Amino acid sequence: MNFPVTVTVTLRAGIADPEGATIERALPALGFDGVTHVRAGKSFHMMIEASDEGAALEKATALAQRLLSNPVIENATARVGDSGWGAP
Amino acid sequence: MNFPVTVTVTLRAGIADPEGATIERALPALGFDGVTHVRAGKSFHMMIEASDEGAALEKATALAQRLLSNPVIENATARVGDSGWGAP
Amino acid sequence: MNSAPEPLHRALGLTDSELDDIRTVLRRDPNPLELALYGVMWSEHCSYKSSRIHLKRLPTTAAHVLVGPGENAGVIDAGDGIAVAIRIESHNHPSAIEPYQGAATGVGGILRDVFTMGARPLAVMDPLFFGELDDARQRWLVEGVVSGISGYGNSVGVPTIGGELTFDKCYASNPLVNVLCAGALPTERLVLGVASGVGNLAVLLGSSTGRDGIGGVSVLASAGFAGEDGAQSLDDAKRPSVQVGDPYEEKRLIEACLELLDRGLVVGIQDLGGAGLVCATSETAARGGVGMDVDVNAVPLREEGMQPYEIMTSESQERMLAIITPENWPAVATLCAKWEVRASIVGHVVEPQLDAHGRSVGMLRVRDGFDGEILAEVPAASLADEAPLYDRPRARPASLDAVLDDDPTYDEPQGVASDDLLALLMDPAWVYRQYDSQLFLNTVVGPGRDAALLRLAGPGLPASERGIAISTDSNPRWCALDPRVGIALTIAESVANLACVGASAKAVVNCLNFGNPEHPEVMWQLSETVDGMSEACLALGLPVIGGNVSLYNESGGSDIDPTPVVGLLGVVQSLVAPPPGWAWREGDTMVLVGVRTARGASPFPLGGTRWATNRGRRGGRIAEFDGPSLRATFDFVAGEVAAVCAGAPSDVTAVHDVGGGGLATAIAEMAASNGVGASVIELTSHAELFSEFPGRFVMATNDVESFTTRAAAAGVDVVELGVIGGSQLTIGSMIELPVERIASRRSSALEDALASLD
Amino acid sequence: MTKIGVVIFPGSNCEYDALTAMTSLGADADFIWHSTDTIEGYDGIILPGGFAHGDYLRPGALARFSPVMSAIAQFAKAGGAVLGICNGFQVLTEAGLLPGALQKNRGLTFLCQPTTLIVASTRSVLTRAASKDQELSIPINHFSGAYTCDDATYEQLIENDQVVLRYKENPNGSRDDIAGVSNVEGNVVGLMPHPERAMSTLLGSADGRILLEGFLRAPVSAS
Ligand SMILES: Nc1ncnc2c1ncn2[C@@H]1O[C@H](COP(=O)(O)OP(=O)(O)O)[C@@H](O)[C@H]1O
Ligand SMILES: [Mg+2]
Repeated sequence: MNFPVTVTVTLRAGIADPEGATIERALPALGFDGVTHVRAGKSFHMMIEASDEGAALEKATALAQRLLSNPVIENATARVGDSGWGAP
Repeated sequence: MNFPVTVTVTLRAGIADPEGATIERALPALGFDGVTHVRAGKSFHMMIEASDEGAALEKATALAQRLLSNPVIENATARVGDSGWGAP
Repeated sequence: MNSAPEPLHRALGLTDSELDDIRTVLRRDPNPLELALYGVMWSEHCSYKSSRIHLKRLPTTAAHVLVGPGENAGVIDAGDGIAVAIRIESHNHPSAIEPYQGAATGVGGILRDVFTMGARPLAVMDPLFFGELDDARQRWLVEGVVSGISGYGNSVGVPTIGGELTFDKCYASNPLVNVLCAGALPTERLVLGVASGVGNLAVLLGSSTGRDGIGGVSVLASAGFAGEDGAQSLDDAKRPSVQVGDPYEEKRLIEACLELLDRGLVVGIQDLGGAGLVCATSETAARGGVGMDVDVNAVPLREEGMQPYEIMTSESQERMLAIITPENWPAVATLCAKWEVRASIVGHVVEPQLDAHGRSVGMLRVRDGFDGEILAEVPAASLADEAPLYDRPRARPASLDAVLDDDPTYDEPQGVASDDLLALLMDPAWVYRQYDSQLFLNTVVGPGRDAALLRLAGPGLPASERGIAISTDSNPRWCALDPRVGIALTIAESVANLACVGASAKAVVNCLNFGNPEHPEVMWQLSETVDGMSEACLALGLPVIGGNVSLYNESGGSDIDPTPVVGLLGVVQSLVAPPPGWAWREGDTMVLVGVRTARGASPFPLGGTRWATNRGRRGGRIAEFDGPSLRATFDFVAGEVAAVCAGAPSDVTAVHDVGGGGLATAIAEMAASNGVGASVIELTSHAELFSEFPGRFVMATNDVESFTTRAAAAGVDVVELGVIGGSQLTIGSMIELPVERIASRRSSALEDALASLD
Repeated sequence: MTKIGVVIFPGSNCEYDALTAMTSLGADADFIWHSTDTIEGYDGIILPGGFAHGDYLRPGALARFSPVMSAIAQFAKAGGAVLGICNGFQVLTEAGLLPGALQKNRGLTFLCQPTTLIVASTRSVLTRAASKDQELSIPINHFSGAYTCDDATYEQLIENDQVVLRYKENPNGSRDDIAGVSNVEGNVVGLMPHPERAMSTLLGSADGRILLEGFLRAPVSAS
């Protein structure tokens, strides 16, 4: 079976996030007030072949941690489901 | 009140995704089989001040579409919640 | 949507008379697929149907020209067994809606034009034009375009060594993104995009094909030509025709193609650009006088359910078409596999047919399987070369005389010259810092000076001590006032830039960015531009070896100012030491070299200058083009600098041409470059400070007597301007500024403007 | 003659420049394709700049899985001299052969410009011919060049004298102005600036020679 999987990669706490900071600085000038703690990350979506949801999640987690993120600076979490991606 | 919001920016259907395609091509050599339709996108997390959840979502959606994406090639969706980001 | 359905040919951009022409060629009605092929190939973009009759007037030959206009890139013999290929193109419309990808795919496209010729791309330049930066959308465009060029060019591994950066309100809705590429090859490896040899194979290399850039022809989907799955929805028709670039694919494609050429495995090769597969197959077949069968099923696709018209016209990036003999296929396949480049046989070269008059005609046949049904069958040359040519009406703008008479040269009072000078200074470093300008270890003079100067060296080239210099230039302010003289002076300025690094000009490429050709004023501008370019090239002994035309740069009925951009290529015979550059030394003498006064209405015309534009004055007259005196000056300066590059002893210690912003700006830029000031004689007026007519140079020498003697022998005027030294820049009683203030204003101007908040 | 191998990943683009620089110093240098899984007969290995695998995902993220990387890890373990320049540095950190990571520049733009470096340590194979605190003019050319590591790693770096080069003026937000680091033994070095672009005054600077000449010297076994 094929399961849709979404992986989110975020910077570890304490690692500087210049992209998030730059967006946050630009917001008031564009008319967006009251937006704070902006952080930038990456998102991946894929279809994973596995016997069941649990196996798909396991495979996705391994992939997220071994390849899709650099543990020195990033965290990665995998979830089965679309999370805003829509169908492939 | 402050609401945690997650924005996911993805390429629109039919738009070429060289990053996703390159990752997908590399996977078998790394020992990951059965992974297809890999697509790469961006994810942002922020705290939004608003009177209620609906207002927060509205603000986030406007921000996602006006600033965080170019609607000509990208879709942006906003959700209230952490979606893998953890606490700020 | 409710009105009577538009006939299909019109929806595809073909006029009724063009449909008649197609019927005459085919001797029958075209089917919808055939109409789609003509629709894209006979578009203005692919066929140059409005400009071609004018472009014919350009001088294109010289002994060193190996390939002139008409091929993918022009090529000159640069000596020592090395040929240089060069080409410029626009990517204006795509960049206006998706600046990053628009600019990125512009770079990708121009590189393919150059390595198609067998040349390794060695340099990119990017002339850019935007609206004023006080508008947030313009800042978004600038940041997107620059990061697109940076993102693609740096990754693909070709240095970007210069360009142009112009802000003017006429570009607010029509930003211009032009890209130039130059490459080099061993002269004997030159290849052309020709299919020959019946039985040979057409191999598609590179990316898979998606529905990228199908824009115009997507009407076929809604016109009920969706085949079985009539499910092609409106959504598809509205699909953005945005292409995404993949520099990683292009890098592998370059290496694979150059290796194929090195090993002699291809007969001909052609890039897939605008109009995709139909363009590449019909052009190669037409050039070879042969036919070509294309199997649409053999084309690797990225998306499901693609229709033949989509496969044939898709503008998916990073693809090439190689013509090879069947015996070489295994070797080609192995080589491509090594570079991880996909290779598929999509076409067969076939015998031309005899038409009703007994003439041999190569047919392009689109088939459903090589032995399958013929979906389209048209003469290849009718697509590639036989689009109708139009001599569209031309008219000099009625308002032009009034504009010319509104001359700022005589404005009074004129304000504080020091403030005017500061307002003219802007270092584009924020742009070119984002570009890898040094790859291949060739860059002797990078972006930010007059012309870029490279060692003529690269992987696979014979050893040489030579250098090449490239400069891109444009002056829409001049061209708006007088397109004919404006372009001539622009070329002069470009040759002056080359002279500053010791190079003599060898060839010109041009990109003609204009408004709507259906406006007679625009066609007049274009025609005048071609004449002015011809006159300047003849006077300066330069061939035009390539170009590109971008029309319909208009919005809301108003056209951009005529913006012809030229790229000049020059050669330095011996490059063992860097040219003097801008940085001068304490105690040296500053001289003005070249015509001190322009011929024409006023000795120092201010019409079309940046100084005048800064104060909202867009009228007036510009200088005249005086070929012989310009040529003498350029030869003299280039010779003086070339001596330095060759390592000969010289008293010349600095050089810079007088360009945008005039004499005062040139002097200020030199002072700012190393923080050393100068004291300059009294200049008489704002006009003398800020007039821009080219053919003048600010130079520094440590032996003014000897320098003046040499100049006199060459028949070139020299005026002593003053003495170099100190931390102030003083120009008579008009300008008095600390050099530090000049330098900081110049270096921060662009970033300040980009950071401004509405 | 010293034999140097320059690794090519698909997407590398400074390989010719690295090769040219090494041969101009008298080395016998050739290319090693990334799918090679053994390296023999080399005195030193260079991972050049560029965009291996397009820098997709993260710079170096895909390249570290190339077969050649296990061979390089063994070569390094045996004391072989390994130098990663720019993208090569990024690959070495992703592969765990050097500590830390390279993040996007502070200003979020690519930067190609001259920089002044200060030699912080001379016990690496790259800096052994330089003197401590010597200033070198060497250009940078990168988007992700801000060196990052956690505090524990940073303390280790300092304690073991692993910071080999610092920027005089920090261009990219690098932690502690770090431009280059080595492993504990000093035989594996990575730096973001491009010494191979600073081989001749015709091109602006010849200071890169000081570093690359040092690298060419027969490998010393670091203490
Ligand atoms: N878009 C750009 N990309 C790269 N370099 C640029 C760009 N715009 C300007 N430059 C560089 O800045 C310098 C100044 O350009 P310009 O003002 O056009 O000079 P000039 O007036 O002498 O022609 C040139 O070296 C040019 O190559
Ligand atoms: Mg110029």
